[in-house]
Amino acid sequence: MSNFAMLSILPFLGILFIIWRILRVAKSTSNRFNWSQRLNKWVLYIYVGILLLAAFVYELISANGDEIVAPKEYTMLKTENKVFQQAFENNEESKFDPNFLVEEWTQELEGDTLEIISIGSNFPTERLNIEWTDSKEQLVEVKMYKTHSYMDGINLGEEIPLSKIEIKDKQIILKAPPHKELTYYRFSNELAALSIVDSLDVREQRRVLGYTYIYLKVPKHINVIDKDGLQFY
Amino acid sequence: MFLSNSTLGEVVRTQVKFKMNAYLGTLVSLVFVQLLGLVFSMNGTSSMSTNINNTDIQVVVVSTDTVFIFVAIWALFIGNVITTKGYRNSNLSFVTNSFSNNLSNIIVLIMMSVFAGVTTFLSNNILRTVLPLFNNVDYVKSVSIIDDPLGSIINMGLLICLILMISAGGYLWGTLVYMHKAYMFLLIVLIIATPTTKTGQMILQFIFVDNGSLLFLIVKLIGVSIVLFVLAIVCSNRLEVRR
Amino acid sequence: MDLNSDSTKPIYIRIAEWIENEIIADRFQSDEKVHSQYQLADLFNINPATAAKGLTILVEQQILYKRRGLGMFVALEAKSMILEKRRNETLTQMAMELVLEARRLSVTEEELIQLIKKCEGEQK
Amino acid sequence: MTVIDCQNLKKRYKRMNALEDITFQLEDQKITGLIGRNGAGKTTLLKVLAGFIRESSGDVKVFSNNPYNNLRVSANSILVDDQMSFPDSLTLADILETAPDFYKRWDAELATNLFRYFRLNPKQLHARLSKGNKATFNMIFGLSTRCELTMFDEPTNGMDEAVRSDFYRALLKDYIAHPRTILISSHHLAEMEHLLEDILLIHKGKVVFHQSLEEVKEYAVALQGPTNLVEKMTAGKEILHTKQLDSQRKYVVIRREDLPLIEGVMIYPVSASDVCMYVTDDRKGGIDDVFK
Repeated sequence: MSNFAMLSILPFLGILFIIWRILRVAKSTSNRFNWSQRLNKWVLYIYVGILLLAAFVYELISANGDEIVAPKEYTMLKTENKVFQQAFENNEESKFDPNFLVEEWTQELEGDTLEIISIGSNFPTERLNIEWTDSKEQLVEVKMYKTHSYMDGINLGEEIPLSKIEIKDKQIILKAPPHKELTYYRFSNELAALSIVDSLDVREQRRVLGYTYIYLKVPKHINVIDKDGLQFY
Repeated sequence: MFLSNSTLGEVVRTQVKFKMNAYLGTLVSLVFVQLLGLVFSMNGTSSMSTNINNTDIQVVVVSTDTVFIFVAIWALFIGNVITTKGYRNSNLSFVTNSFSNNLSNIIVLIMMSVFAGVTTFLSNNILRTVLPLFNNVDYVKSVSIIDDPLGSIINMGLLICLILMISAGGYLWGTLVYMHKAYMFLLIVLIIATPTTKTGQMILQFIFVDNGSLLFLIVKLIGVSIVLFVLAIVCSNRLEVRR
Repeated sequence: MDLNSDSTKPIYIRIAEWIENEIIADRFQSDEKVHSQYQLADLFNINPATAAKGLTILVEQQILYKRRGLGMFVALEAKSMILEKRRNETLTQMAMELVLEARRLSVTEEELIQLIKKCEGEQK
Repeated sequence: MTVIDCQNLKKRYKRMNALEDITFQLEDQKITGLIGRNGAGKTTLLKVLAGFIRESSGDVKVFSNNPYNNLRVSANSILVDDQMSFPDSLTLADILETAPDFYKRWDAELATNLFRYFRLNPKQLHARLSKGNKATFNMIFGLSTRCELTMFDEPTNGMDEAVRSDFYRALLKDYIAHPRTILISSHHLAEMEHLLEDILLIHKGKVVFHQSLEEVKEYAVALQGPTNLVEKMTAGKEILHTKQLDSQRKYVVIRREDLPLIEGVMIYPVSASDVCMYVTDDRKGGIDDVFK
């Protein structure tokens, strides 16, 4: 702690010294120019005017997302995600929230093997679970779910592209969306430095990360090859 | 013989009016300091990133912190500079005594702190409007004054009190240095000692951390400011005003 | 205005002499108000207290008289009193100096009287 | 009424005593000259009276209050000196505008008229005035405050000849119109002698005398004549100053008293300025002794 404090104080002292010099120089130069009181007053009026105008203009600027202020709402979203994941892991399809359903279809397989392949990403971006059915047919039911993703009030669900699922003969190919970067700016009136512990908590609360879930219903006689280990077991 | 009787209140009021006028330049320097702080905070004060579905998401938070650091140093400087010889002597060309001089200085510092606190708080809005207009980045709707008026006022109050406390520290320091040059080193020792020693950390912890609410912190800051100002008054009452 | 630059005499005496001269020259008539100490101070660029002292001397010699709240006025017999005084004091003093100087220059009494007579004649 | 009352006033700095023992009283509405040599303690005395510095011991009262840190004294007195400074940000015009807030009897008309007469630039900053103009401005400021106790410390330093006589004239005119207690320190007694009513002469932190100007002028006489005659006349008397004019004649200044007229010895009056100089001179022979 002591070393860390020493290290953190040094740049501060540096800044202190630099600003100190700037203020000194500014003072001596302002003495040299006949910087009148009237000019001073105008600078201040204009500055305050700009500040107020900026506060007003900000209200008019359209922005992404709606700030969800209440932590309660985040808690609710988180619980919904959790409930879904638990049901997903336990293969309790009846408990799945229909709101999370993105796509569903049935596919007829030709052989009795099914290969699951994930491409486009080093790290699988989807979660997959298989329910074995007693059906003798060659039909595979595919359901894709997506849970809530919110970060600082933006509904990322709309911004983040979904994985693509292609089924070819004996293969299910999960194609991760192309790599993408999203940068958002958000503003805060608060002093983060003073309440650093608080704000980390607050920001953790404000983050709800969802996943793409793929639920397969596969007849028992079909052999599933899962090289990438996407499945929950 | 006719003697005009000036009460302390009257003298202090006149002096505050005079000093606010005379020190207008320091407020202009505040504007420049804030603008400098704004430039430095363009890249954000802190950021948080995560990855979902192969998409990197970064949220850059632009808070008032950077501007505040600049303003804090300004406050230290102003609290200090007001006690230096030039300012002292020019204050004493008009009716005054040591107490009224201190009192009016303190009131001026309070007024300047209020101005600095409010403008620091509002300065965030300049980035709010300028960044989206000129930068091609997405930004998130954030809490504005209208969304959370009470919180805004508390935050503003917090800024004001912090700035006031720092300027009070600068004022006490300046008064001590005016008494004896050796006190110059005291502050430097203090700056280094406070975060590195156990007691110093405990004091910092007591003031800044462990606060149930921001309001409680504000009360503490005001308390510390009062202590610093009283010390300055006590010290300078023993001081000859002009040498 | 300047007083005569005989700076060995104190200022207040010179002020008194100046007023006396004004009275002799009839610029102040009997029962006429003379300058106040402040007017004199302004006129001669001196401290009013010094001017007042000059006036006081004249009051003591009854050349001026005071009227409470109104100021100083020239006494009825002022002019003749001044002339009398000057004759007694100033002229005697000057004669004394003349005699001393004459002795120093080894001028005899005869010659001195001749000289005075000659001067009288020239003035006429 | 007594404006200033000092009893055994002492002021000690770290190593030296600036004021040893000052006792005097100043009545109101008089112009008093504070005379003394360099280092006599004039400035220190004025600063104590203005309340800028604190006395080390003794008793000092201005308007019956101890001036140090006293608002009443501060509101009714002003010390004009070359250390007067005003905020760098204010122009001369700004300063003149601010002053009436502090000094209730501020005479704005006098200030503006004098300001115009001396052709000062209202937009100029005080810190950047030339020495002479600064002195002029300070003087205008000091006069216009109309403070009951107005003190000037070497007010004419830096002023040119014309401004000096204008200053003394302005001071007198304003004093006549509004009598008040004025204390002027200077080492040029001769140039302001006509203004003064009293003289307070201090030397080495002590009051030498506090008398009216006329008394000072009659304080001493000078004798000049053959050395043996002059020495006989001044034997056993306090000699203030002596000077050997040539091998036969001597010039001696003694306290005034009735002296017999002696053939060959001239008796001269001694000007107030010379009296002050001789009285405060510890070396009776003056500078000539150095070159003996």
